[in-house]
Parts: sequence; C-alpha cells; structure tokens
Amino acid sequence: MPPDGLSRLKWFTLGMAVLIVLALCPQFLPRFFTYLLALILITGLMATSLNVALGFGGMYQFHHAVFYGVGAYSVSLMLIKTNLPIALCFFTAPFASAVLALVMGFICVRLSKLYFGMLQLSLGSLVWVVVYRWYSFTGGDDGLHGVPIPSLISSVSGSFYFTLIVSVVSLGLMYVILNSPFGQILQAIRDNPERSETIGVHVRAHQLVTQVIAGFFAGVAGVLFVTVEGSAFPDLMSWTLSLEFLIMCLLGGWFTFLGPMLGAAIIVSLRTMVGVYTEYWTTVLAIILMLLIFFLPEGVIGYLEGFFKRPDVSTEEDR
Amino acid sequence: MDFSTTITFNGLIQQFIVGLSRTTILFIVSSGLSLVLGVLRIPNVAHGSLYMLGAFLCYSVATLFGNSPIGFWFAILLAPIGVAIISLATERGLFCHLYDREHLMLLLFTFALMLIFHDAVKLIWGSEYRSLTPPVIFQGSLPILGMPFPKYNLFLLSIGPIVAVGLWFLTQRTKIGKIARAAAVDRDMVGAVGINVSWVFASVFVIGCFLAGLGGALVAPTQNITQGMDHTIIMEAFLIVIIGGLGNVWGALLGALIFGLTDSMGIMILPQFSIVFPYAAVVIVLIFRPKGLLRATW
Amino acid sequence: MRRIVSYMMFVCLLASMIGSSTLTFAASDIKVGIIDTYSGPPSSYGLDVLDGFKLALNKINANGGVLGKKITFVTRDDKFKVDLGLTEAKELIMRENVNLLLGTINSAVSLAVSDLAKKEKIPFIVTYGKSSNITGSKGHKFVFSMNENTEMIGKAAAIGLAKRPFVKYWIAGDDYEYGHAIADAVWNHLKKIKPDVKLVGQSWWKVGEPDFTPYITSILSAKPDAVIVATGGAGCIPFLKAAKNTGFNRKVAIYMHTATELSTLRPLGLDAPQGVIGTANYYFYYPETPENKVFVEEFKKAYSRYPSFGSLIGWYTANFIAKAYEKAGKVDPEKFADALSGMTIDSPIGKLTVRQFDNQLMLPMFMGVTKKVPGYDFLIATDIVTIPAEEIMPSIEDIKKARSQD
Amino acid sequence: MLSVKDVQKSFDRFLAVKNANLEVERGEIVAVIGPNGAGKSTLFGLIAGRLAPDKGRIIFKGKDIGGLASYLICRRGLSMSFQIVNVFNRLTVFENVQVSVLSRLRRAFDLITPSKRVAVEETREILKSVGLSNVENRASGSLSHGERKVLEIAIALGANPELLILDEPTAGMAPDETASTIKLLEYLNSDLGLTILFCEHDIELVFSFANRVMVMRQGVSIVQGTPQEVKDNEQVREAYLGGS
Repeated sequence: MPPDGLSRLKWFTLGMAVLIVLALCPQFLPRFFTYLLALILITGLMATSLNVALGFGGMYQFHHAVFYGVGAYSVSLMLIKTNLPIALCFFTAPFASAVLALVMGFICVRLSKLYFGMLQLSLGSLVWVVVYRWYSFTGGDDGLHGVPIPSLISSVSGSFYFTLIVSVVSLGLMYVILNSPFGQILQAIRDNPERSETIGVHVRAHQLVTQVIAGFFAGVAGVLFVTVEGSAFPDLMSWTLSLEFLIMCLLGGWFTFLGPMLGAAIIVSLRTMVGVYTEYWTTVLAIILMLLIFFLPEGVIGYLEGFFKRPDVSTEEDR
Repeated sequence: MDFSTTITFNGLIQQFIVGLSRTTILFIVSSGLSLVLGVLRIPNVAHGSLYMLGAFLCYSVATLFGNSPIGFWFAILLAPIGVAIISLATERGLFCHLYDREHLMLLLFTFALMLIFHDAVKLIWGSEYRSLTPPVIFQGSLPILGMPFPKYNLFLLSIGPIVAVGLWFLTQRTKIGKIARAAAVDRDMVGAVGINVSWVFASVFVIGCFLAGLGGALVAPTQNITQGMDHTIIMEAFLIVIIGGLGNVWGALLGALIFGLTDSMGIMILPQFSIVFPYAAVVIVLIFRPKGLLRATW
Repeated sequence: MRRIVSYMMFVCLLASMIGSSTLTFAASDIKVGIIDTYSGPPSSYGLDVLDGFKLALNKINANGGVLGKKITFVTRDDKFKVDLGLTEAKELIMRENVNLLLGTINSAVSLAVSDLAKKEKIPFIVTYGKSSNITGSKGHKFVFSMNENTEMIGKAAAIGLAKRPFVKYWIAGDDYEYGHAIADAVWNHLKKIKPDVKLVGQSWWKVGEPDFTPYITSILSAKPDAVIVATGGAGCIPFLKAAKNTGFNRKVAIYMHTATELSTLRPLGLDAPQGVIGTANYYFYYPETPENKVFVEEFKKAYSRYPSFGSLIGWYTANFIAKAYEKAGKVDPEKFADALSGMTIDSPIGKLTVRQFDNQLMLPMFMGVTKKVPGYDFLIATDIVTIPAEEIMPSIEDIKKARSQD
Repeated sequence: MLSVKDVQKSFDRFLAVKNANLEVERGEIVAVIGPNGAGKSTLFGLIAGRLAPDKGRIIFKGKDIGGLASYLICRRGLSMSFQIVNVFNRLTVFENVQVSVLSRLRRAFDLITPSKRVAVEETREILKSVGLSNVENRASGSLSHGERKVLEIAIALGANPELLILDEPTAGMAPDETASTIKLLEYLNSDLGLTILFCEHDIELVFSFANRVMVMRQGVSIVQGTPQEVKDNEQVREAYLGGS
C-alpha cells in the first residue's frame, strides 16, 4: 500500500529508523547473525522479485530460481574467466538474467496459469541441465567456488553493507515500478487478463516486460549471493529452490510488497535455527504452512493488513 | 573419446518395448495425478510421496511374509490399499475444507504434506536403502529378438492395459465416474442436482492416490526403495499430465508414452544427451499445443 | 500501523535468534563440527561415518581425551544441498565456535566449505566427498581428504582391468561430476597402460535414475566385452538389480567402483548379480588382520551390524584428529594442520599416511569379484587383489600443474 | 459507424453465430434482442475482438476489425462491458477506472511516475458521472452486484470510447438500480454523444429507449429496424414475441 500524503513523513522516518538499525547491526551483532541478515536480505530480495510476477502479475512463476542462478553464474564466470573490471562484472550480470527472462518469457507468456508455470519449469530445467552438464565452462555439478571478490565487499560485514545498499535500492526500484501506471495495470492484469485486454492493454507485452523486470532483480539477488557466499552451484537453479521462494511469498503475503521479505526472514531463520536442534525442521515448516493455509490464506502481512485496514477485502477467487 | 555406435533394427524394437514397460509405471502414477487434478483441481505435489509410501509399504508387507511369493502378491495388493486409507484420512481431515481455495494455496498445502510424508518415511523406515526381490517366476529374463528381456518388465507391460481399461470403465461406465466427470466440468451444477459432491470428490481423490500407491508397489522390485523416490517421479508425472492435457486420463497415457519412449529412444540414439530429451519433448509439445495434446477438462 | 507490527515481528524474530545464540559458549572441549547428509538417499553413508567416528571418539574420551580435553561434536544435516551446507558451516564456525570441520558426502558442498575453511583458517577434513579437486586443483593447507578420490579410483581400476583380456569397452555412468570424473580417469589410465583398448560407446543417466533396463538393453545391442559403470551412491543398487534381472552380468563383464562394497551389497541381499568386478578400500572380512577383526568386533558390539568403509573412515578420522592434536600440543588450527599433514597411524587396513604434499590420505585399493558365499545373506567379494596406495596416488606434477592454472 | 456483414462463428462444429448482420450509426442506441442461446454474447465477443470470426466482415469506422486483438480494437474507440461481472477484484473502485484511463493515455509502460499522480482528475470525473464517487476507495470485490455492474460501465468509459458495447447491462439488478442505469446510459448517449450497442432480455426496456433494435435467433439476425418496425414484423412476432 502506498503511504498516503498525510503520513508520508511518518513512514519515511520509520523507514529511515529501520535502515539505521540495520546499518548498525554489524557493530553489535555476532558475526554469524550479520551473515544471516545478509542472507535474509538476499533471499528476501529474490522472493520480492518473484512476487513482482507472482503476486502482482498473477503469473505462476514456478521456476524463478533460474534467473537467480544465471545471475550468480554470470558474475562468477566473468570474475573467474575474464579480466573485465570488477564493477562491470557486477553491473552486467543481472542483465544476463534479464535477457534469459526475455527469451523464456517470450515463449511462456502465450500461456496462462498452470500451463505457464509448467512450461517455465521445463524451459528452466533445460537451462539447469546445460549448467549442470557443461563441466568445462560452468564447473558442472561441483559448481564454482572461491570466486575472486575484492575483500572490501567479501568480508562478513563488508558483504552485509554491500547487500544492504544494493537490496534497499532494488526494493525501492521495485516499489516505484509497482506503484507506477505500469504496476497498476499489472495488478489489473493479475485480477482479470481478459478485461484488461478489452480496455486496450497489450497483456502479453505487459507480462513480458514484467518477466524481464522480475528476472533482472532475481539476477541482482544472484550477484549478491555470490558476494556473500563466494560460490555458485547448480542447486541455485533447482526447482525445489524455486518452490521455496514461492512459499516465502505465500507465507509472508503475496499481495503485499513486504510480505515476501518477511516470508524469507521466517523461512531462512527457521531453517538455520531449528536446523540446529533437529533434522526434522521441514516438518516444523510443514506444520506452519498448514496452519497458515487454514487460518491466514492471505499470508502474514496480508492478514495484518486485512485486520487493520480493510476488513472488507474480498477473497473471491478470480477465474 | 572415439567411439561408434551401430543401431540395429532389433535393438530399436527392444528399446521400444523397454520404453513401454517404463511407460506403464509413469502412466499409472500420472493418471492418478491427472484424475485428482481434473476433478478436484488439486495440483497434488504429495502424489510422489504417496508413490514412495506405496513402495515402502510394499517392501514392509513383503518382508513381513518372509519374501514368499504369496507375500509379494499381498504386498502388491495391500500397499496401494494402505496408501488409499492414508489418503482418505487426509482428504476427510484436511482437504475437504479447502476445495474453494486458490490453486496456488492447494499446491502449497500438498507441498506441506509432501514434507511431512518425507520426514515420516525417514522416521519409520530409516535412511538405509531397501531392495525387494520379485517372486521366482518373475526373476531372470526371457529372450526377445535375441536380447534378454527382464520377466518382471513383461509383467509390468501386462498391468498397464489392465489399469487403462479399468480407468476407462470407471470413468465412462460407472455412476461415480459419470458424476465425477460432470463435477469436473461444473461442480455447482452437480451439487445442485442433489448429489453429495464431497463424497464423490473423496472417492476420486482416494482412487487417484491408490494409483500412486500401486505405481510405487509395482516399481518396488525393480529399484532401490529410498527417500527421494518422490522427487523424480512427481516432476515427471506433472510434465506428463501437462503435455497430455490437464485432467484427461487418456492424455496421461499419451503423455506417458511420449515421455517413456523419447527417454528410452534417446538413450539408444544419443546416449550422452539423454537427460535432455524429456524436457525438450515437453517444451516442443507446449509450444505447438499450448493446452496439451488432448482436451483438458479445465 | 500494519507495517509497524510487521517490523516488530521482524525485530522479535531477530531478538529470539540472538537470545538462542548466547547459550553456547563453553570452550574447554575440542569441538568438531560435522556437516553431512542425514536425509535422503545418501544418508546411509553419512550415518556410517558418524557411527565409526563415535566409536573411536568414545574410546579416546574414555582414555582421558587429548591434551586433557574431551573431543565433542555437533552435527548438521545439509540435505545434500550446497547452500544449506554453506550456511551450516558458517554457523558452526561463527556461532558454535568449532575447532575443526568434518564432512561431507557431497563433493560440491565439500568444495564450497573448503573454500570457506581456507578463508576462515579452520581445518576441514573431507570424509566422503570423492572429487579429486578437493585435494587436487582446489587443495590448500587446511583441507584434508580421508577418502579415496576419483583419480585414485581411475588408476586402481585401470591397473586391475589391464590385467584382464577385455578390448571393447562401453562406459556408462551418472551424469554428474563424479561419474564423468571416474570414467575419464579410468579410461585415460587404461588407454595409457593398454593402448589397444577400444571404446565402443557410452551412456549417461541422470542421478537418481530409477530404472536401468533401457540403458542395459541399449548397451547389450552394441556387444562390448566389458562395461565400466561409473555410478555412485544410490545408483549402484538399482543398476546391479537391473543387471541381474536382464542377465547383463552373464553376457558382459561389468566393472563398477563400489560394486563390492558392503554399502552396496548388503541392501541387495541375494539379489545382487555374481561376477561383477569392483574396487573398494575396505571389507570387514579383508584384510584378515587382527586389527581388522578387533575393529569389526567392536563395531558389531556397538551397532549390531558389520562396519562399512564409511564406518572405517569415521573411525580413523577420529584417531587422526586425536593424534594430530597431541602432536600439535595445543588447540590451534595452524599447528593442527601442520601436524596432520604427513601423519601416519595404524588402522585395520594397515598403516595409513596423509600425504604431506596435498593432504590426501594414501589408501590402498582392493579389487574383487562378487560371489554368493554360504554364511552371509548377501554377496561378498572374492579373488581379492590388493593395489597398493603408492601406485594409485595422483601425481604431484599433475596437481602442481592444475593448481597453477587456477 | 459499425457494420457487421454475414458473420459466422462456430465452436467445435456448433454454429453459435450463423449469419449475423448489424448496422450501427453514430449517435444511436442500438439493441440486440433474442432468446437465450441466440448468439448475442458471441456476436459481441466477435465485435470486441475476444473471438475471431470464421467468415464475414466487421467494419468499424471504415476499417475491417474482424479478428483483430481486442486491445487494438479498444484503442480504435470501441469499448465493451461484460454480462458476467468482470472487474478487477483486488483493486479499489478508483484504481479500477484509473487503470482503464492509464491504458488509454498509453502510460502502460511508464515505470517511474507514481500512479497516484496520473489521471486522477479524469478518473474522478468518470466516477462522478456514473455515481460511484462515494465508494471510490473500497475494494471492488466488496461492492454490491448493482454497483459492480455500474463499475463495469465506468471501466469501459475509461477507455473514452466512441462506441460502447454493453452485454446485458441491467441483468440481475433491482428495479431502482435498473432505472438509474438506464438514466445513465441515456445521459451518456445524449450528453457525451456516445454510440451505444447493447443487448438485453427485458424487451419492454429495450423498446422504451433504443433507437433501433436487431433481433437474433439461433445465430441468425432476422431483422433490424426501429422498435415499431420490429414489433410489426411477422417473423419476429412468430419467433420471439408471440412465441414466448
């Protein structure tokens, strides 16, 4: 929800306060939690980019992780195999994801819902196969490790600050895009593609552009992942990971902007912290999911929003 | 590396038959998925887990009977029934409250089920590999066109048509099949006519899951029974259902044929890239027939 | 308002996480962090390693530990996923403050964690990952391998196979690094030793392939003399099963690296095909030394099953760790790494040495043939030939070359 | 302005529209009537570009638009509202109409400007003209049926059409809602100069305010003329008015 005029200042102050707290984190948090925060930011950025297509665009984006992986691989390969300036490598890698999103989107947007999702899943799996098999270039299933990243941004706190800055900028950009006429029309398409078409919207073109935008920011997240972890590997584009991102969106609230970020925070910390105590953390996750579906079908933030602002919001399914 | 492969006609035929026996399992599993998807509109990700559960149950029952032939037949019969009972419990306890939710939510829900089944299998059966011996009459191989062909695969080949005919009978000739088909097209209308849709849905769900369990039980003697069986099969089953046409049982057969045969032929013709074939087949089908090969029910 | 609430939740979440972290800060023990796969198909290997490790550790701690300290350990399940493994490694290093890391069966996880260990200067001992890159091109001071690697397998197989009369070979395997690495290593060395061998074809299947029948029939139609099967872990079992069902083993000679290992043969029971040639680093019935008998007895008593190679890895890894700390004289990662490098200990399979140059454990290899033997309800290896470690270690020149390229 | 000539459309060998002819002049209100399944909705779908005709021509402002994508037809000044309520459920009433205006202003690919600042006045205007100003911040999914039907029309108006096509605009409405909707349509026609093409079940209603009426039966257009002409037509009496 865009802040309304009166309280804009309030929101701005709150946002800045959160930012400052986050920026101070490495000073007082143990190293591991700084790392974990960076991981949450990256995963959250990734989930938010997925949600641009999923929650705001209504596209069943079943294999979003491909763009994540391609971003990570592009930057790793450029850093390892070429002598290009490092800044250039970081900057161009997300465009590789965007180009892939354009190509895959071009084929997929002709279909809708489950068919779209499945076609994307198959195409994504083809990309995965190529990465998985092309040993001489991508390192095959072993992946690429020890990517040479300048120590300024590869140390725990350095990578945290880099991640924080890049993800805040990216989130800001996505927020602007979603609240622009483009984003408004995108949401209309989500609600009702046929109707959108009859008011003069070129639905396919709109969806294609959305794919490119979502793919681009997924690529950014991929680049950040390499900065923090120093590795790229085929797991980054596996369909199970895609499903995990999807769950984050649904968990946090897929019709809200910050929902995916919250979902990512919940899942990443659950995975890390519950994983310490039990191998069966997936069961804990499953139970949380079931409770969520029964009691909070709009996700956590969606529920809070409905609770505070819009008791009249309709959950009627749009076919 | 230097090598040359000669592809003989006999080899091709052989490969074709082998592909068919693989198709059988794929068909049984994906037809169940398709049924659930078509009538209940549930993209059941946990279908693969039920398949895995079928295999594990089959193993346990057979071991209980000391791996005797009778035990094997019992296992083949009882394992899917066990799976059906579990699915009935989940349907009545959980799913039946969720039918009006969005597809994505149902997908998520079945994913949660998949996680639970996965951990449950790990808890109950542990992490060791299991292996089941087929009865003596199915051990070894028969020569077909001068090439040894496993007897068990022949048995599988004969099961496929039986299941297909059974499904055809069920959907076309029985009352419940007719109601289910009508419900797939317009569920409100069926409810309005005064039929208890809820129970129709439950029985369709159970039948679909029974098929998953049957697939798992049948496949148990040919491979090692282990966690992770669910991952491979569910992906393939979904792709098959999609290229066949959502909810269309015959589509599932066609899709399974395409999938099984491109796979086994790919192994023969371009063995180094066989991993690519099924995905490529799906992409090609969807580019030319975006809604699948046969008519989808939704 | 609603956003305030969500931020509050976020903060609470963080606070709870930090709260839980403060519990673990008692550091008088030597703490080993183990990352391995404890769920999914590869978990039986990880559990075998863990059991062997525990067995040895209990004995060490019962005898007073090392340097007056007990050795304790914590485990994390990486679920065969690299991202999870990496996060867990960082958690173990940064939050649990472990003194060294152990793991894992997944080569990609091993390589990723190895890179982290290099940065953090924490010794990392690879227990089951078999990529030759771990101690080869990607090796460094802090990484050790306690298992054989693909290069060693290849050399051993080539030496063993060259003595047999096969000429026309087919290569088949798992379509991932491990499969291809083994296949390349076997073939390159075999070609060197016996130049007249011919490769008539190859097939590659995806990892986790459930049914091998189509591959076997397609191989049979090319009529090779022998097939080199480069499949690892879970793939071995269904392959051997399909081989028996199709009568593959009676038509063609099969070589498969882990075919004779207990982990492969025990689950198959009497369903395994006879006459399959396999290499392994350990059998509980071979070598028939007193040390081995003692080890088998102890292991059986503790876990009521036979030890597999994984159990042995766990066992000697624990002993290596204890001895290395003793030699280092204090708990210090640099000193520990220096001490472990080049160390020799006694084991059920004779003296074992960690090669000083690349920290790769020098393991002998045993080549045997599967056979039904009365007294066991599974097949065992017979006609065992020992290939000494010195003959199969990767050449130092090659490693130097590989490392300089990176 | 719009002329439909010998148009035919079939689904799976079922001929939904066999032979339809229709003329609409600028400034008119034209109604299409016919029994259920006569092919009215299909015909409107064909005109609005949601379906492609198998045969025949659809000429709008001198150009053949048969089979053209519906977003292109809309951009030529032809806008449609649906029989089944078809609004954007998760958007507010204001946003529903704004989307339509944004699309007409070709701002669809404007990624930067906050939409809060675009087309606000124009959207308010439209909402005011249809009488939905008081609910503009409610989620459209929560409106009453009648309100949603009006919102349908408002969305169609956002595209600033010259020809407005309405598929049963008053279906399911309460009598007073119907009356105000009719008033709205008359206002649109007389004050804003919109040409209106609509179809309806309620024959009295049709005859009371349409300039011309076209009668369809079993996919064939029987006759088109003034209400009086249609009432007097033998075929129509026999087939439709007398028969029912």
